[in-house]
Amino acid sequence: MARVKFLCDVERCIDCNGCVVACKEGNQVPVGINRRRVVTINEGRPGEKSISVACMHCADAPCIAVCPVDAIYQRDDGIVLVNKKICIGCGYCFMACPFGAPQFPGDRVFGARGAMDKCTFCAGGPVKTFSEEERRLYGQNRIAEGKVPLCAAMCATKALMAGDADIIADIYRKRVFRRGSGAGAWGWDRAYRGK
Amino acid sequence: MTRKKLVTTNPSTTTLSRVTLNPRVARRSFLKLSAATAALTGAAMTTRMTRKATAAENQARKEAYPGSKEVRTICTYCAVGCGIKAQVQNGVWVRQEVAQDHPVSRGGHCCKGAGAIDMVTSEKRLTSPMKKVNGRWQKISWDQALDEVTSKLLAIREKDGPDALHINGSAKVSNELAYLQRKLAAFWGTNNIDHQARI
Amino acid sequence: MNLKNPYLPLILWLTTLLATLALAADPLQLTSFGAGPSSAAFRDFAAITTGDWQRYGQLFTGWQASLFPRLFLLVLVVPPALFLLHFLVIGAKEFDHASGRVLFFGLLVRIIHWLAAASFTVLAATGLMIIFGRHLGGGSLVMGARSVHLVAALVFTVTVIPMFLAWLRDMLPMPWDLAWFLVMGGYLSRKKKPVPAARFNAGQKLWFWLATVGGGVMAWSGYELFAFRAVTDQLRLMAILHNFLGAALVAFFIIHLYMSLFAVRGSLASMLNGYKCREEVEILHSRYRID
Amino acid sequence: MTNSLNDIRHAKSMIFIGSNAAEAHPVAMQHILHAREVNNAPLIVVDPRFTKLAAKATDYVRIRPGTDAAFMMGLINVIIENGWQDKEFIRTRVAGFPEMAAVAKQYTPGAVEEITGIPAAETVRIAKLLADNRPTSLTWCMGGTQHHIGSSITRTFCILQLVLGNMGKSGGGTNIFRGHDNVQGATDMCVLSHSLPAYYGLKDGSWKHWCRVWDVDYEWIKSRFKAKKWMNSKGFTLSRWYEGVIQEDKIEQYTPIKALIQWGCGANSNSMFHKVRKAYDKLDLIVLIDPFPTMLAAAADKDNIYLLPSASQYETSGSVTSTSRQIQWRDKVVDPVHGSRDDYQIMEELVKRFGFADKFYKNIKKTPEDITLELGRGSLTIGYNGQTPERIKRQMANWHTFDIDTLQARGGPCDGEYFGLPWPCWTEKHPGTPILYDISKPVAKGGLPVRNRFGLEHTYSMSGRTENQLAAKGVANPGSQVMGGYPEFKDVVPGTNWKTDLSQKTIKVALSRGMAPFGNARARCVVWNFPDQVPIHREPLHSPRPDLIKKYPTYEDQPNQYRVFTRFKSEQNPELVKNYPYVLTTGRMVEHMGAGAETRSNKYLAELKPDMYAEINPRLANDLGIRDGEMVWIESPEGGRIKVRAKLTERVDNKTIFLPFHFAGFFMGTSLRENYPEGLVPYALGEPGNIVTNYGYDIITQIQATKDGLCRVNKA
Repeated sequence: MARVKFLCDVERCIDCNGCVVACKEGNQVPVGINRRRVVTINEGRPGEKSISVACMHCADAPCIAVCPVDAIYQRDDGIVLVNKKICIGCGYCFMACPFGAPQFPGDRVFGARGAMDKCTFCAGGPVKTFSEEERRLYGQNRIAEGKVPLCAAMCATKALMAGDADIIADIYRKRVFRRGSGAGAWGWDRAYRGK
Repeated sequence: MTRKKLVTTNPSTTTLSRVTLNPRVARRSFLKLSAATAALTGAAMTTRMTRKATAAENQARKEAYPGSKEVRTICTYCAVGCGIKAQVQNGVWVRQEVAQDHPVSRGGHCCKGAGAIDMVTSEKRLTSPMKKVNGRWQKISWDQALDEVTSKLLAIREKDGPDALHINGSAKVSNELAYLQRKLAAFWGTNNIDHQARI
Repeated sequence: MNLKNPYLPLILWLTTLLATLALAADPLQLTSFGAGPSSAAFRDFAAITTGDWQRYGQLFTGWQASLFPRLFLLVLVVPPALFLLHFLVIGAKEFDHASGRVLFFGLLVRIIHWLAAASFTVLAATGLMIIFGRHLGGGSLVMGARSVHLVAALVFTVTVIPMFLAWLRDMLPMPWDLAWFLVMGGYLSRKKKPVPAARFNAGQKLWFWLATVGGGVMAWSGYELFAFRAVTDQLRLMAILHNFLGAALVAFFIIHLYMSLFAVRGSLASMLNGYKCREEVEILHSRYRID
Repeated sequence: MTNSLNDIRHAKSMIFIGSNAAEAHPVAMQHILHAREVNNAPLIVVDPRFTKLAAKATDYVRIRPGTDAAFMMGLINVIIENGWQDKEFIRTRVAGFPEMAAVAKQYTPGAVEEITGIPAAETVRIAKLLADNRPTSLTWCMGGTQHHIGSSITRTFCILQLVLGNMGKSGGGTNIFRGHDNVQGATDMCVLSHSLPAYYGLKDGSWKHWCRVWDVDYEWIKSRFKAKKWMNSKGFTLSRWYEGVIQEDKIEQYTPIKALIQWGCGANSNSMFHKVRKAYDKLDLIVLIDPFPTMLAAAADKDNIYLLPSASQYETSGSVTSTSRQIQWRDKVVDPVHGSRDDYQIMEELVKRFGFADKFYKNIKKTPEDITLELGRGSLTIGYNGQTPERIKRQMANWHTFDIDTLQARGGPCDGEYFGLPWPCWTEKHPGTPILYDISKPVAKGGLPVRNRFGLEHTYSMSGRTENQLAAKGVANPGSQVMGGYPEFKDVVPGTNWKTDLSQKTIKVALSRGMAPFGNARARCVVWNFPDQVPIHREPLHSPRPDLIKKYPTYEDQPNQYRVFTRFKSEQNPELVKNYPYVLTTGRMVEHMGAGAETRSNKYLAELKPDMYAEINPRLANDLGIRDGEMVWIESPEGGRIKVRAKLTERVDNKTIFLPFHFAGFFMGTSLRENYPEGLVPYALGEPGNIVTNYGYDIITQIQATKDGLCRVNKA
């Protein structure tokens, strides 16, 4: 079965942070938790490039492998989700993640970490779909509505794409061909490795 | 090692009805998703795919926010004029939806527009007319505020003439209100009116 | 209150073997980026987001995914099994209580010992709960264990310092410790033949150093993991350190338990009332000068 | 914009000068990057600062602030020298070309290098790039306008496009990206002190026209003014209204300003904001109408201020005009929240109490649709009459039927219409004009010639040459009954012309003849009623190059510019640079908007950019002993000083300091946190960059010169 992927086109990302706020506002993510963020290198110099990073929903996701309580799981369509009721906030997934995706609210006693929060691909979580609880714990469940994640949908320059891996790979390939130069999509070799 | 875990996905959650990780639900939504994705990119197939997705969307939207309606409006930040689809349930703006078929923005937003809903939900909005009394802000009623303001303005007009008033109008209101602002100055009897286009 | 460690080389060897296996089996292999102008930037992005993932992230992932749980399982299963064998074949050492009593542990030392022991037990138990959390279903139970682990760590860190100071002098390595190792502390025979040891034998010394210095390292790495402020690569190394050291500590903890509860009769009592029987001291701590 | 954002998709090259679209207009970038990728169009960015847009450019040119006119004239000169100009376009549709060329000749690449700092070879290379890749889309923003020669600079942009023949062409045009969401519409409605709505001006005829539209007696309106003189004279502007209060420069009005209504306008976007604050304290009455307590609420210290909470624009409806001249309907999402009232309600309450509600609302029963109709009825100059509320709303409901490349609806209820019915939209059947001055299409289908506004012929004082101002023979829109230039339509209904005929018969007759109501003329390179007939470079008022002031001096002082004495020559002091050695320029960041009252009150945006900063080149910082993140004092010649964090970056060169202007809540080192109403302090506070922006105003428009001031920097 086909799977979903994220793709961020480095030549198009303009560091406008639209994806970041789209995610936060749409899922009511608390301040301090960054499910998605934009990273810029060579700021203010020729060669300045930006990229929007969140959970890539890897094939063979390292976070799933290291989770000591099996709180993280992967759906058939490749979306990696965390069960916040099982997660113990140990932080191992963050250390395993090649993209720095897992986030932890410091809202427990002594400021200890609470359950992990990360990009859900706007697919909610393992509670009743569209329920108030789902919205509170995980945010929107747009996938169940047949919609793409907010970040990609609201990307100003269409740098960030989300959805069926084949389709977005196709679009990116066309762009690269038109430019006459380019490269593989950032993070894909690490996140998906041809899967 | 992850394959193994896929199978051992937490059993307690799969028993719930209508759960996202139910593979059946996931698969059904996936087909719709791929259509919506292509629409976002402005590729050649855009319009065709969008229409398909829109039909499916309308069906699904009812489920997420039952009884909600969609209002099409325009972002209030810059002059690009990005489209916004506002989802309104029982008179409350519950969600900012993506106007991916808007011909200029194609659903795109910068960080300001992506949080446009905050303009209405913000905790920092003024909630009542206020005036400053002895250096402190004091809440007053609308009637009191308007009465005091207008009588003071009329007194100034009487004493110093209409040009003793300056109006700084706005580039952030509708054409209609901007027009009324200019008209107000004309009816008041002054040309001392200007707005952000000057700076 | 004695210690034997024929299993140490075995554990080390197994560790290395498992680590090698885990890495070899790890599918998260390093792959190179494609060529082109964008790709030149890719490595820089990666460095900013997650540090040197290929070096430390991959290592951590591989070990955490397969090595550590197995290692801890090994630690929990193998030593007790061997001890069971030892208990059945050689049996416990018993000493003549009629030979008289020697005050071996002062009151303060005993209080400190038991505080440390209690907090350490909680640490080990909650630590193991986290490691094997999946079998407990995760959630609030294991999350609670994490909180208890934190509190116990604070108690342990406080008590381990006076313990270290109190026993430091007697725990310094001596030449005869080597001889003690050669005869395996005399535990492999039923004969009561004096073994070369003063107040503490070489095994006990090992345990002491591991528990105090190792405990300190555990506290430090644990704090880093709790604070979560260090760069990701450092966190990864801390987690690896915490796990390996944790496994070693648990292993020694089990040995310590066996020795004090089963292998040497009266050992537990001696830590409660402070007295050992004279014969035991003469045999197992032959170089200890009884005043 | 003469074209539209989507039309940039057809550009073969793009030049952005004084525009940072990646931060100020991020969504426009999808069309810009499309042109770059698909057309392989060079993206040239000319800016003093290596902006985020420059990061996406193919060619970046660093320019000294305020010297854009010199660079443009240099490009024009190179183009003409090499014969790259569009000769046919110039022959048929441009006026005053030889006079302009004679001036441009002085701007050799060498002279341009001396003024702008751009290497001579670079000027030649960019000129060649533009000549080889036509059409070029040219974009500017406030970086082009906020200078004392802003009006000249923008004219050089237009002339460049005329010379290259890029006007009236898809993929070409002068595309000013405008700032606020409805600044185009508010400008069209002339919330401006020098004109009545739709650029009718302030002459008697204009007043009479609008009185007819309003259906009020002209004499009554006249009686509202102190004297007729004040009716026809330009009022104070936003940039200098406070001088009407503090009178540091002499004012030309019978009374100082005593009261201020600040309605939907941030406070700290004025240059020399510390002087504006002085005015707040001297006013008898301040009425602030805004959804958020702006800097005005915090900066006004006296008991003379009222805050009226207006609803946001999502809680009311109306039409808005985007930068592409597209009129969209912004529908009401929810009722006004938090006890606020929408602007129409507030207006009605005010007008009622002022006692002229019956006259004011004579034609207006249904808000806002009747207002749309009334303003459309009167705004004939710019063709706002075809955009009825029904048509706009129908487009909103069917926006998916518009093609992304042409912006024309394909089928559906809006078939053939252009998105937003871009003005001029002459009739209720007209599809809108997507590209201004495009004569490849019939006028009724969205084509448009150049307006005949300045007579039929003119004798240039510069050369003594007389030139016909109408377009040449054979040049007109397809289907035009006159194939060539023709004057504007008048006396179709006797005594009126196309812009005063409220029956709109004149317009319909013109369209039926395939012609534009306003004639078919030439675009002027020489504006004989401006101080500089052909735009030239003049050194910024506060120039870092005293050696150039003599060669390129500023204008004479203006005793009565918008009712206030405005210094030019007397302000240009060559010694100033000794004490204020660094150039100060300001700009936007993507996370905040304007004066920032809205965005700094948004927790997510405040989280992204919580701090005010000054961008300083690491080389300069090292010379001054300033380290990254340290606090510095920035001081202006006018006595403004701000304490901000130093951000070391190579975005700016080592002679320039850059400040974002969105912050407020601090004032010259002290926090005004306590002055906000309780609980309404924005999440992000900072020093307003505009406290240190310098004196200086455009000679024509009085726009403030915030981009090329001087300052000094000290470690705090």
